[in-house]
Amino acid sequence: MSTHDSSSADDGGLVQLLLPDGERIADAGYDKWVADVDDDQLKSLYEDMVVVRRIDTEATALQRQGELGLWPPLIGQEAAQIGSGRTLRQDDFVFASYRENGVAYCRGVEYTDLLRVWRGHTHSGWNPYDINMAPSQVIIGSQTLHATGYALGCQQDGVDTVAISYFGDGATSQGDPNEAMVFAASFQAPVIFFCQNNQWAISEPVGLQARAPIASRAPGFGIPSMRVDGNDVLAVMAATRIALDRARSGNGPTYIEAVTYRMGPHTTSDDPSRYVDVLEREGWQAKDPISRLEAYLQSRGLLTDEFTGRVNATADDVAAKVREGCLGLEPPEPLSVFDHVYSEPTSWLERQKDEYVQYLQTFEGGQ
Amino acid sequence: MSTHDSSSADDGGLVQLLLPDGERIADAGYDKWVADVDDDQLKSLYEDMVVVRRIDTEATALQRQGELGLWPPLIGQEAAQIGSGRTLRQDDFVFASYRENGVAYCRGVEYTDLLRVWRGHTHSGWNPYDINMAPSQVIIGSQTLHATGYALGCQQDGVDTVAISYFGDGATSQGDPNEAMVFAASFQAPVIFFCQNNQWAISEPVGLQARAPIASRAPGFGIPSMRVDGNDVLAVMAATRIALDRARSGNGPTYIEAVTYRMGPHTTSDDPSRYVDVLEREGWQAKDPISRLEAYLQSRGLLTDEFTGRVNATADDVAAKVREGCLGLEPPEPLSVFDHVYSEPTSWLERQKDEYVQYLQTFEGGQ
Amino acid sequence: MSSMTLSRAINSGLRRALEDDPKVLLMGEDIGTLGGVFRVTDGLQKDFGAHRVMDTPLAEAGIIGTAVGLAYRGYRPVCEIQFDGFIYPGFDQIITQVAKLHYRTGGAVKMPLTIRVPFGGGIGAVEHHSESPEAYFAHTAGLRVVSCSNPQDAHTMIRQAVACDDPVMFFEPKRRYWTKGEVDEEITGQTPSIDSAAIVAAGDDVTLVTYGPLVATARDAAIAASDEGVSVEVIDLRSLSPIDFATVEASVRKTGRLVVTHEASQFGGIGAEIAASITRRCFYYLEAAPERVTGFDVPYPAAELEDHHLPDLDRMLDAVDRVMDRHNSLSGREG
Amino acid sequence: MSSMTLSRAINSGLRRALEDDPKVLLMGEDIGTLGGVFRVTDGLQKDFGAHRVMDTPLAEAGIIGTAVGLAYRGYRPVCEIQFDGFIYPGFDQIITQVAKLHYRTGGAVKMPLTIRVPFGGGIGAVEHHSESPEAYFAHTAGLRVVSCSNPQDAHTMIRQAVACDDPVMFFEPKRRYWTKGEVDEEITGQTPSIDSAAIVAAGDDVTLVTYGPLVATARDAAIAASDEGVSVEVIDLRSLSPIDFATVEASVRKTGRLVVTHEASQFGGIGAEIAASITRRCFYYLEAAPERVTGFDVPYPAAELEDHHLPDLDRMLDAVDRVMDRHNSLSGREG
Ligand SMILES: Cc1ncc(C[n+]2csc(CCOP(=O)(O)OP(=O)(O)O)c2C)c(N)n1
Ligand SMILES: Cc1ncc(C[n+]2csc(CCOP(=O)(O)OP(=O)(O)O)c2C)c(N)n1
Ligand SMILES: [Mg+2]
Ligand SMILES: [Mg+2]
Repeated sequence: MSTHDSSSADDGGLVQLLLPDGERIADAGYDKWVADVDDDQLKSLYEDMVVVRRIDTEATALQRQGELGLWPPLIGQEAAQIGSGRTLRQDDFVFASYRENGVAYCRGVEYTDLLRVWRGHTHSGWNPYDINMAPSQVIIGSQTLHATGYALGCQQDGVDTVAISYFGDGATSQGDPNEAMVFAASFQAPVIFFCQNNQWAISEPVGLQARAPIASRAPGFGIPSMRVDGNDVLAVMAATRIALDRARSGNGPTYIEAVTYRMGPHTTSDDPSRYVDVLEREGWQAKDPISRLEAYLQSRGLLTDEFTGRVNATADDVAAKVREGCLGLEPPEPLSVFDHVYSEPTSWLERQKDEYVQYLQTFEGGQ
Repeated sequence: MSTHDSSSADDGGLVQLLLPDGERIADAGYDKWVADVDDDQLKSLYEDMVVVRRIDTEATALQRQGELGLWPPLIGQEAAQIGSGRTLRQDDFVFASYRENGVAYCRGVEYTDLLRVWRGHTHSGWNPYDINMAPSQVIIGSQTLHATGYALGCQQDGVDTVAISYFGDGATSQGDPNEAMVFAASFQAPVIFFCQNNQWAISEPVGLQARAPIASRAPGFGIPSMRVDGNDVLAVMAATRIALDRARSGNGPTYIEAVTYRMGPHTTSDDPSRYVDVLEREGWQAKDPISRLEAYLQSRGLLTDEFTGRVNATADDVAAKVREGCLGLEPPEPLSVFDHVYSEPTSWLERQKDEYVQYLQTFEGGQ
Repeated sequence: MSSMTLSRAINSGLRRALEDDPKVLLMGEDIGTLGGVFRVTDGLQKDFGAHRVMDTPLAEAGIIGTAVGLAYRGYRPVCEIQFDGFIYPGFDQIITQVAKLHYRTGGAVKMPLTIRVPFGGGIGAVEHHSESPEAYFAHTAGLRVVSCSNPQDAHTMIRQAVACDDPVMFFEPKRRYWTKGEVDEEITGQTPSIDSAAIVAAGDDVTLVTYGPLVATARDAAIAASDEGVSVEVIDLRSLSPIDFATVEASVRKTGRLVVTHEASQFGGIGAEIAASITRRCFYYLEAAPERVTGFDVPYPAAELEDHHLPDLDRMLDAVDRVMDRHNSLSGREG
Repeated sequence: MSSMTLSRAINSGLRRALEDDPKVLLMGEDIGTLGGVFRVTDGLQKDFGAHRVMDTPLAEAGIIGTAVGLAYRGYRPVCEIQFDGFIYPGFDQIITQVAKLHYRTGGAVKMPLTIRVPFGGGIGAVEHHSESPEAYFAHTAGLRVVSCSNPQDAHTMIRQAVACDDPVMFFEPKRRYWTKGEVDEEITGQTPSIDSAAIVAAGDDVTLVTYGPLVATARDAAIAASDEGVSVEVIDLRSLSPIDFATVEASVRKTGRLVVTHEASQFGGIGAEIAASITRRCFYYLEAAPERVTGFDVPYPAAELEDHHLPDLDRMLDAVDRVMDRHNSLSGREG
């Protein structure tokens, strides 16, 4: 176990607790935040990562088979999502983008609820209050403000609930996440800005969005930040816990840049062969979050056949449920197109619906 | 002459060459950028500052007398505006907000052109290409992007022209200036972001917008920044020249925070007695940009009665011309309301105008 | 009942809303210490504290976006946009989030935001301070859009807006802020409902439909028309989305003639929707094509020109003459 | 002449524009290396370099705002907004700057931006990828708004848009990107002008007005109607601001009946303006009230529901029956 200290983010340095080869390195500032992570927890983190990757593969297959309209894979980002998602309390509230299926998994989402949006059945797979997670957000960066506002609400309520917002490296260029930092800093909102820097915004490399390390932006707004190895589940956990602790104890927002890599396409519609360098991708393959934890488990003698067998069986089981759930989803009712535009129907919309109902009736009894 | 070095902005330190009492202090990094400022130049900087303050007083009086609809005073910010405005080349292009009458003065604006907007005659007092300065911008922060785009154009044209954008402390909270930094950094555009931190955005103190010094924001975007005493005309000149030099030599954008104070109301419509602490204002009074330079001139034996007499006479003369010009402005023609919506009139608008002409004719010869 | 200005009536409505529901929060630029540039929130921060009447950083997307988060958390934020022309930086949050979140979540998440917008011209202001952007929002499903024209409505409607579970764009006719009127602050509840129109002058020959700042002008026009023997019924829409078409329809069936007037530009404005909808609903009752008297299709002009842009009494009367087929500015021309 | 898809026709139009004028620049997200998510800019960065075909940071206000600065400097930026629903973060720059700068500066500063927006639904996409926001822009003085419906127009119009000294919102019917047609790339100049409408099917009984993605559907509807003995004239507006009302008016004077159809929501949409303007211009020629067949006044629904939102051939025919007073879905009901 080598020793290493990584307190400041501004030099572009990276908090790491697990090296790509699985070696656990000590870090004076961060170790204590994961001191409680025992063998069982390590194994369960591993299981979660394997399962969400398996869900991802299954969903991609479903899309290829025409059962989903689209799917945004998270492969490569399991540690960033599970490491942070697992540290949250049930009452914390998540405002994510569209790629955080791993986080949703940690929130206890139903498998079928993960798919409704991508099968085209709804704009929100779940009731946000059931799992304290907002629906996927397509407008890049928008949700950072929502998290900040939610956090202000928690502050006003006098509770130690925290809001966390997930967004990508590309999102950092938008106005909203910058305004969110201004508001969060100004009101010392208990919010965490969790940026998964997966190196790409569709075809655009992170260098087009940011000339300095992304984590270095926050301090200029008066927000402390950390830059962590996003493929290192322990480092991500530690950083998120630091941020949660700061927020819960009334010390305001924190910004985390989790440096990771999007191993797959942007979505199933994307063709990364047009822009991704194979060598770059291979380089990141060697830093894979799952194999890294696997190596560490191995080094601790925890990677037994029995254990991996059980994990894979669980993953297969989940995948089967995902598929089954997907195929069993009931399409929405035609007239539900008019529902929930307002909390109560308006005269105008009722009339519109009414005329449409009349119209649909002309097809019955075969006009 | 005491010595002082202020290379880094991030500590919240302030570049100063002239102390409030008029003492000239040496600064290893900045002195050379104003080494050419001889007695004549010092005197002419002084004259400009006195003149623009006098214009301001006259315009405020005109507003009080009902001759202008509104006026945004710059009093207190003369050094920030003259110090930077005077360093620009004629081909550089300025994108300012509404308060930069001092900068416009440096650009050689006609006095009457300063007033047209505020008399309600037009939305742009001047043809931007006549003085290479965009019309006043009311949408807070918007012009930072225009400056960045203009700078990209200069870069593409292969010329060493620079675009400079002026904006306030309040503007830093808006999305646009943050996006402008992203774009400027990404393309290394020859642009200067010149923030006049005058401590107030109408009634809101700068602390509501920014928890860290404003100048510390830019480095996180990969843009070098300086924090200068905005009431010190020499420090402002030096900083602006550093930024211009960097831009002209292809080394990209610079961010300058000029720390100054809005001594007057936000505009003539504003009532700062509702929110400004008198003591705070008095504290800043002691750091006044004009009296500071006056003291320095005095210490160098340049503040002769003959000189001040001449300056005051010039200021009075300009003020008289401003007044005369204002009163002599011809109101716009009624039908000009339809002009220049498009580069060529559209059928729709022609018809609308036509009907309005018919309508106006019903009043002639008494219907 | 007490006599107060429209601005004061909103102030008192907001005060009641803050008193009635601890989840109500006010947010905006300069609304606290200063009490707003129009003093609409005067004294509220002092009485309710900086947590409930929040001066925010200068960023409209930030204001609306954080209000969305607060609404997620069960709050009822009332956001002030300082002037009409400054709403656009917050447009994305309004259109893609505020308007859609209830629908997006199948009704699970409520967005009871009220977005207050002092709007309209006629005050001699500089650029971006005199706009009438209501049509953008009226075209956006999921938003309610209302505008008040008198102190009583201002008071009642702001309270109804804050109490409404839907997002409400609340357009305040800034040039009428200092209009005085009697206000009953004890009125509570939902009558008249926030989305009902009001007949503010009865008439038989022409229906003149308007809202917000031009209601007063339209009433004057009706008086002037009656001097010339034309009986004009003036309808204050109050709600621009949805529109109380039943009231307008009943009036037009009676009068057979419709004039719509608003400050906003004509092309694609609210007037077009009213003309189109009423033509459909009253086709066989119409004696003349509906006329529109609106701001021209130009960017809002400089203050010295605004009188040549804004509809006024004379232009309204000219349109009344047109639908009455009396001598008017277009007599002798076709269509 | 060669046969190509609509997407390819725009690509070739952009190529010509880049060749013809060194001041033309393309800007947008993923338009360079990737060639755009719809491949509309495929190959252009390779051929013209990263300075003329610029991948920009992910920020729409940034794209439009820097394009404004470039226009100040004499450039003619062509901005791509990746999908309709992502235009709103750039809305402020479009409304308060792009649309107004020419007017603001008394004509001194030209804003020859082209803002390309793939728009409309019918492609089974997720939220924010199927919208029709054109009415917002059409209501904004200072902007031109156009939409193409076929490869030849796509090619000609994009070149005209880029050459136009005014800002042009260029709406591309994304579900028709793969429609093929003959394109003459040698056509230059301004005929037909970018703001003229085209009669794409002649008829005598009903005028059916549309644009963009629904032109093809409307043509099919005309064919289906003719099978039932109703002769429908289909007008492709091409320009939504200004609208070529002379062409529509002439048609309605002939047919006496108007149906307007678009994907955008009805309330306050383009259809309202057309109904209102044509009612005024053709009042004594109208046999029936103009009808509108549009997307409903709901946020764009989930993909599985879009067929219950978008106008289709049957809904168009139903409206044709209504204006013809033939048996239709509303027979027996009033108004
Ligand atoms: C406002 C807006 N503009 C553009 C898009 C199109 N778009 C979808 S995802 C994406 C890239 C996002 O990159 P990043 O923020 O890094 O997140 P990642 O996809 O890598 O998780 C873009 C440009 C969008 N969804 N919203
Ligand atoms: C988008 C927008 N929002 C709000 C306003 C109203 N407003 C005008 S000036 C101002 C304060 C600006 O403060 P700052 O940027 O510090 O500039 P200063 O006036 O101090 O020069 C505000 C809020 C505006 N003009 N534009
Ligand atoms: Mg990314
Ligand atoms: Mg300020």
